[in-house]
Amino acid sequence: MLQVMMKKQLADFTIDIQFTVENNILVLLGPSGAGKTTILRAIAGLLRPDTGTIIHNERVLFSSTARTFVPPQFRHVGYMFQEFALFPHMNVRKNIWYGVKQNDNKAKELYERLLGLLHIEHLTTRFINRLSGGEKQRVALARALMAEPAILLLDEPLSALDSDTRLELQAELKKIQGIWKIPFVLVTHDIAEAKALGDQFLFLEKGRQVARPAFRPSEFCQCQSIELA
Amino acid sequence: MLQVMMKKQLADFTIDIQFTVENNILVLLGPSGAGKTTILRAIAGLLRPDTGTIIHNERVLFSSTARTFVPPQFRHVGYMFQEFALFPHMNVRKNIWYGVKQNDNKAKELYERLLGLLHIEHLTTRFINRLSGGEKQRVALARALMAEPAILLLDEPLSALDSDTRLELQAELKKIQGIWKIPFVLVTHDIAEAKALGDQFLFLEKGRQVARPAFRPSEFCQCQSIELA
Amino acid sequence: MEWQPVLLSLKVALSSLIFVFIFGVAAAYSMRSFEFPGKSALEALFALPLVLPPVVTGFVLLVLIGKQGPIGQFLSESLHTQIIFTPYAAVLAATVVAFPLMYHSAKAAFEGVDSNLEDAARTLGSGSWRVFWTITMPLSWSGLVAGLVLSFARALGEFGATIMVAGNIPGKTQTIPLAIYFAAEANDLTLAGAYVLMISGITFFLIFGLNIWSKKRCGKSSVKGVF
Amino acid sequence: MEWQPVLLSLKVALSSLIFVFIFGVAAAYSMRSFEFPGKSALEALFALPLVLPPVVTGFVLLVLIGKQGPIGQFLSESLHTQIIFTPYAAVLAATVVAFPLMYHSAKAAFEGVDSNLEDAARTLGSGSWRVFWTITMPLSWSGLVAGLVLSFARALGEFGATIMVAGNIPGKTQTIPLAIYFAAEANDLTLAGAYVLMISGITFFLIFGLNIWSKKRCGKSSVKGVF
Amino acid sequence: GGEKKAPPAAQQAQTVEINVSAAVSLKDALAEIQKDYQAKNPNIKLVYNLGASGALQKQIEQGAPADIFISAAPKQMNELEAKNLINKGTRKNLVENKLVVVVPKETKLNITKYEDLTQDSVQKIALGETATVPAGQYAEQVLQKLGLWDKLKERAVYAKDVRTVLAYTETGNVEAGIVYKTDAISSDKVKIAAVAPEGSHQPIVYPIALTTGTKQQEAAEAFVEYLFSADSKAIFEKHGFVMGK
Ligand SMILES: Nc1ncnc2c1ncn2[C@@H]1O[C@H](COP(=O)(O)OP(=O)(O)OP(=O)(O)O)[C@@H](O)[C@H]1O
Ligand SMILES: Nc1ncnc2c1ncn2[C@@H]1O[C@H](COP(=O)(O)OP(=O)(O)OP(=O)(O)O)[C@@H](O)[C@H]1O
Ligand SMILES: [Mg+2]
Ligand SMILES: [Mg+2]
Repeated sequence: MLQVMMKKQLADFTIDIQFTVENNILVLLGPSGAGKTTILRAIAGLLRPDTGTIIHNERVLFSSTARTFVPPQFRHVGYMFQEFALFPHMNVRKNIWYGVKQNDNKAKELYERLLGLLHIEHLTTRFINRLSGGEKQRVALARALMAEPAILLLDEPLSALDSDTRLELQAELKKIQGIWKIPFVLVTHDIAEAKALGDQFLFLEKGRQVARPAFRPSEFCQCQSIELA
Repeated sequence: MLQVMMKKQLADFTIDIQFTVENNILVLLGPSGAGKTTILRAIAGLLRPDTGTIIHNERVLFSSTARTFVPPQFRHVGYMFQEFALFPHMNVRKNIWYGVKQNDNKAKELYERLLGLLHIEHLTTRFINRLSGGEKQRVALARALMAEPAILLLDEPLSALDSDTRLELQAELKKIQGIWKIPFVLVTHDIAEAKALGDQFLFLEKGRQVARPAFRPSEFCQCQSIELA
Repeated sequence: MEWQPVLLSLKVALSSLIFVFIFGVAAAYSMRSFEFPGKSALEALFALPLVLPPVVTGFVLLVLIGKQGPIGQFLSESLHTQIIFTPYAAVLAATVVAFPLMYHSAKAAFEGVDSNLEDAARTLGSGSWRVFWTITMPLSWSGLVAGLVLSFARALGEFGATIMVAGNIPGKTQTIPLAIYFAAEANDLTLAGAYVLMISGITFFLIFGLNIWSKKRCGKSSVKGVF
Repeated sequence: MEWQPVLLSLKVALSSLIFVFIFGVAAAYSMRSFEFPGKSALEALFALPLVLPPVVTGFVLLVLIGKQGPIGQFLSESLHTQIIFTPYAAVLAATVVAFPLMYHSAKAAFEGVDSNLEDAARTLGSGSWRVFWTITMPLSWSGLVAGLVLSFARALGEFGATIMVAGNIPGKTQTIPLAIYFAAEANDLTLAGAYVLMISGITFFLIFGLNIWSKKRCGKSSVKGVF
Repeated sequence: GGEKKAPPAAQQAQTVEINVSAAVSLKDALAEIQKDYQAKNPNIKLVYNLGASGALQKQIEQGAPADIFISAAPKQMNELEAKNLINKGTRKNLVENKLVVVVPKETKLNITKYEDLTQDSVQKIALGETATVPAGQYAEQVLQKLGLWDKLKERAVYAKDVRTVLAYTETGNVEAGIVYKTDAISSDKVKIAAVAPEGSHQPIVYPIALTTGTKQQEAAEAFVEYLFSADSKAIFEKHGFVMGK
């Protein structure tokens, strides 16, 4: 269980949010610039909220009153960056293994499984600058999963993938969550994806939770009668 | 009109493609790693095909037989990179203006219009590293449009945007194409977007055109009954 | 203590800095863009002034720009002038010894520039020249500044080669290091100390100024964000 | 020509390179991570050995490690040893003069590292130490190599400070630059020339080797792709 | 000084090292003498530290190990004496040198005496820095004595050491230079055009003395004595020096 309560002053507005994620999937939704990435960074320990607390299974990761700040490397957070942040001086294999603590059989199995799942078996010796955008995204996802985290943060993890792969991976993520039973926080702009993955939803606008999003019906209707010329 | 005929050996397969874009919008579709970005780079002049020709309105941009290679700066191509490639040492305003040749009233009007359209008025003096992912994408789009190109290449231009903004911008892109009447080549993974924007479609798989994509019906069905908890 | 060596030193160091910057950056940029046989040899040649004792560099320059040297003869025949034993020779000496510092710093800096950004600039209509000035240079700025600091310091402190080709003509070619050397040799340690303080002061001033300036710059565009 | 100065020079330059690398990188990295009053002053101090004539640096070192100097006294009292007029003094001198080159190169190199990648490594469980070794260092490699080249060249060519603290004792503390000086002073220009060729040869060898090595490395992970 | 004597037993068994700090211009002569002397005294090891006299002086002032100091001019020796760092009683003049005018070997100018330097065709003359380089000081004395100083001052290029004067002359960048005879002999790209008249300058002497810090008093004295022997004299004279009185 992850409890987040934080305030953080940004350039244009203040993030002021409070939520609890049970051991399931929370989907963060909201327009571009609403503060989604900022919230993930705060949970990962890459930035300090101005005030608030972040608690994971009774362990205080951050508390402004108790002056607690657990540095990122001790938080056991798997964080997939929106812009991947893959290590350009390592090949795909090394990138994926970077966060693994114990190089045991279990890790090897997981590695093989992820390679297959993400269709990146043929890329293991490639360097990052020679991957396509979607390939990078899948490698970044593999890296975050391989660390076997206690909390998983995914910032638009499937945005650069074609719909087939996307659907496949949505199912896989759901399955993995079912096995690991840890809190996932996931950002996406795709309503269908949110629907498919989310157990809880949090709509964000200018740093604050909004009760119900003002979705325009248009986007849902359009899909119905797809027929490509 | 843009005519492309090219072969290029890649790590895992060879791109072998041939297509013509009238002054309208061609949508490139295909799984991750199919060669979409590579094709755009070839049109922009950032890589040389092994063989083939690229011709724009009778002007030969590339020809392997005639040994013609027009360098990118003379191609008048507006290219929005998949990973943005915004200049980190300039603010948003400078980035957007970078490709403008004539700083006249027309340019100023277009600039103001794009700022409004893309909702980035408040960001003009921000540096790139202080933008959110979607903000970067919108700035990159503005930069490519501001250059008033003769060909526009957009590599997943709206992938990081929320659906509202996305729909709005799809309409705007369509409108702009209608005014400029130049060839657009657009990459997207979103079928609805392809449908909304495309005049022509090209399905790519491992570097080759495939007649008809094997779309799974699932993705279209799902949208119909959206109801978020 | 006299002010003349201080002024002369500053003049010489700054003038040579201009040349060092131009040649160092140009050389590093060309070496980045072109592959040719003998490239490594040329690179090694560029490092030589650093490894050779300055007196040897000075001697080589003396032979080149001296009365009978190829450059010296060219100058005296075509321009009826000579630079040996003049402050110009001091500028030349400082330029040659500081060059490797700028070259290697600039080379490393250019290597770090993301070529995607240069590509992006090219698609936006910039020719190589504009790409260089607006993208490559600013993005390698911290490396170039390091090169400039090192070069300036080296030029300011240059002694061995300078004294060889510029001579030590008080009031005409005596720079601070020469003044220090002669004061020390004459056992006037107070005077030598004064000049040492002077030259250290200039260095402090330079680095302070640079730090303040680059902090201002970073305030605007810090690569690390503010969080 | 004798081989002893060549061997000694290599030994001294390589040993000092180790110290220069450790101290230079450590200093640059700490300066990057911490803000404190007097930081600019410390930075300026780090540039001083470059700007001061080596003889002055040598004199300062002489005073420090001489019999009456604080370091000299400490060494003779606690360890019953002295480093003045020994090859260790030459290593010390080379380290001090080459340090600024490494420091400034490393500093610029570290500034160029994308802090997002360091953040990513941290979320993957790496402590500062591992982040430094696996991310920061490799990513600033080209700048660090430039610093190493410059430092090695400078250490190899070091003369003024060395002769002051290590003396010029043939067979014991005579490095190549000292041998050059010594041969030139004795008017044996052939011998001096031979040593100059020798030291140039070492430089060529170094830069050649480095280029070949880094080409191999780039073949694997070129930042520019192959297209 | 309160020097500690090494235990006698150790002294006999071990070879004795004598540290000699000497002006670099004595290099060749001292190297030959070293060979002879060590052959004759196998338990003695001579360690030379060769450098500019001023640098050697500073090293001795800072307590660098040296048993014997040979300076290229009295000045450095005087200063050490004033600081009580050399043993006054042991100070002697080892060798003498002469001051000569050198010209490039292929020169077209006709210079045979110091006065010829005033010819208009002599545009530049190299000499050592008059305040610091002994050869420069002596050159100034000679020129003043001969009444040429005021005329030649304008043409002077001051070098930081004699080697540089030679380099300027060898490369033809000056028409003439003033150096020691021993230096002139060792270079084959210059020739001696004139020798300073007897008495036109103070004698150019190389003083020698034991330092007060020496721990090898006896061995060092024995070596100094050998330097004044006929064997050594022959070697010094071969290299252009004149033996002191
Ligand atoms: N710089 C490079 N060097 C070598 N191979 C590369 C390079 N960039 C991409 N590739 C390979 O070329 C193929 C096509 O890549 P491309 O970037 O064109 O794919 P894409 O269709 O744009 O995919 P995505 O939707 O994931 O962006 C892929 O197999 C990829 O691994
Ligand atoms: N490094 C930074 N420094 C200052 N402000 C920033 C920085 N990064 C983002 N911001 C601002 O903070 C706000 C929230 O940014 P954040 O990255 O959290 O948005 P987001 O919800 O992830 O948006 P997107 O969907 O576009 O990625 C935005 O207004 C943005 O401009
Ligand atoms: Mg974001
Ligand atoms: Mg792509």
